[in-house]
Amino acid sequence: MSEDPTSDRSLFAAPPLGEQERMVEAILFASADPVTVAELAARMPHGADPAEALANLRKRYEGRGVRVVRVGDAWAMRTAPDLGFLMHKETVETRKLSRAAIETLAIIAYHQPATRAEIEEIRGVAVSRGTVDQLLELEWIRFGRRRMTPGRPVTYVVTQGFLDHFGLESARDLPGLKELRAAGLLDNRPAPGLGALGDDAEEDDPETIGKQSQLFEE
Amino acid sequence: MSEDPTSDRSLFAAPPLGEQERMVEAILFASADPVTVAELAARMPHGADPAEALANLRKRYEGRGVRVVRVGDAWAMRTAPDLGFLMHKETVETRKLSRAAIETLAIIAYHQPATRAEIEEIRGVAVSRGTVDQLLELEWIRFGRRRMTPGRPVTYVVTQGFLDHFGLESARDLPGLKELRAAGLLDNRPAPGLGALGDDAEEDDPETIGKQSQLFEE
Amino acid sequence: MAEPTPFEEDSQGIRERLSAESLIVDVDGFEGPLDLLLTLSRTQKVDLRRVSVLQLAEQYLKFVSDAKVLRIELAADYLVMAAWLAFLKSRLLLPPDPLDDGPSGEELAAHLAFQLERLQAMREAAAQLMARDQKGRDFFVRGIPEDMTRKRSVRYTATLLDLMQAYARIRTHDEFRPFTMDRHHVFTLEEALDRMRGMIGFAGDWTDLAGFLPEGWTADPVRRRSATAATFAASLELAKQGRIVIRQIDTFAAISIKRKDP
Repeated sequence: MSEDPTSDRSLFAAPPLGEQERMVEAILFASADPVTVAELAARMPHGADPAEALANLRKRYEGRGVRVVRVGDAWAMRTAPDLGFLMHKETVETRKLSRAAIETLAIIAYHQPATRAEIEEIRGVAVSRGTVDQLLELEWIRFGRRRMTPGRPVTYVVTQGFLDHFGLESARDLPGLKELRAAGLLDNRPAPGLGALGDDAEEDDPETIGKQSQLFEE
Repeated sequence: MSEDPTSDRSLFAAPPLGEQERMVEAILFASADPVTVAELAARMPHGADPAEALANLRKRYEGRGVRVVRVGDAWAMRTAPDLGFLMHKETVETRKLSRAAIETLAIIAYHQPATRAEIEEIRGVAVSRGTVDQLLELEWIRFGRRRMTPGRPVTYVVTQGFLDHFGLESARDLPGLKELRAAGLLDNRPAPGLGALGDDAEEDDPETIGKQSQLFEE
Repeated sequence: MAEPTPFEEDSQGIRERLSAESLIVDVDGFEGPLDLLLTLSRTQKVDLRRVSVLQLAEQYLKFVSDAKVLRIELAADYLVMAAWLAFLKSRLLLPPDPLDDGPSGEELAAHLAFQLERLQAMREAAAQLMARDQKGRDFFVRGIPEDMTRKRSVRYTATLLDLMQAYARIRTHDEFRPFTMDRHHVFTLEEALDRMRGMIGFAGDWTDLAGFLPEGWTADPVRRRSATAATFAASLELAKQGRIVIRQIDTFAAISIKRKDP
């Protein structure tokens, strides 16, 4: 690898052709749009010959998994068409979870195991079936043990897939309210009358089921 | 060039190694984010050995304008750093980090998993609101396991995004890490006889030590 | 130049003021006592492990007392450190007390030197880190991540930050939230009005307002508070409408109402 394609030498002579080829390669790789020869020339050191470097680069990539292709009067690098079957996964469209879903998920994560009634109690609005279904389908939540209370409601808990996605080692590693506040995520003080729901009760410990159920039974 | 590396043949045998190398090349090339070996294996035909193909590919790109780099347990293609001067067009203006944020990042990287108290102990000042938040938002740090010490404090660790951004293969490759460790500067040394200056509680927690070495050995 | 001018005193005053201000700026520039100590230790120009902690303590104490003379507000942690260094200094200077099993002055000094060295090391590590080639500045990712097929599947994502913000939002109720949620704890003004309209017809004599509280709302203090407030507000509304009169005999005494006869 040539370490120094830089200024002082380029004042006097164009960089060697191999170096120019590297430059064209890097520019085509990183550009968001196809690049014309004129643009290449403008970006490369004075005296460079991008057309020749391009031709060499193109030859170098012949038969590789990536090719140098012409797009109109510009150039770009593309994966070889016969490998398109590998790219299916690249086209998944990512969408943000709806607010209802993320809130429901957050409540389950912090209060698991949580029943639908508890989620509704905390959010203050009904939880639609679709929201829970979506989270189940994403495999971020699953059914937990039934509650031993009248009606024996189903509970929800978060899954390993949830922990993986959010980069957590366990649900207990979720920051508590105090930490959320310290991180600047939480500016407002709890609404008055929420004393029972305030910091101390659930701080740091989604495990204290005793305290939690108390919270919901009030 | 083999024209058909697809399904029917792959039912019987893995594609030839050269073909596997093309596939890895195409997948890494097409993705802006690092791809793990497991993901490569999942996308390539059955029986393929992405690890070997990766090693060959990496060699092939040595000294080119684009390189195959390792990011934690994943791989990516990136332009050669010595050609950065050609890329004015692609340069992303990053928010300038405060000195506090940079130091906090370094402390987390070199001491991970690190608690807020440890960061404050090393810097000698409180970690301001927003500093940690900023690093979380950049996705350079994430929450690690809670410390099994009184208060069960949250810990922070660096992410794959951090490694990717700073071109590190793993957290072991942090500059000067070995020297700092040899000099004992990464030890959590308690203040003699004084609880006030140090948070000694977790000092001898075998779990902590285990985790830390695990982290650097991965 | 040597010629005295009538402004001499003034310019000296300005100089003093400037020097005082520059010190203020200096204090602001330090990120806490350790940072200040680290800066002071640099003037000794030796290996941090061999830094004279005694000398350092003296410099720090002098700095802090100078700062106080200049009436600079010093943060508490600077003063805490000053007190600790004064203690350390006494330990270093006095012969060790054989009866005291606390840490020796040398041990404390060694730890301080360690803290300074560690902070210095982290600063250097941070600088080395930031000096590395960085993504988006020195090396670059693929400019056109490829989209080769029309087959599209939707993947839902959310970040940990989204999750935590959502939870924080719910728990702080910092946005509009339907009131219905707390209805079993909150007795509304409308409910109180409805209730009282039906009852005031019977209140020909002074009746304690507490008597109008609905059943089941008197035991639990939270519920009683809400019901009392709503009932009182409703009584004000009814008084305004000219349907009742209100009376309170003394401060904090019970409030009574009576139907206003036409």
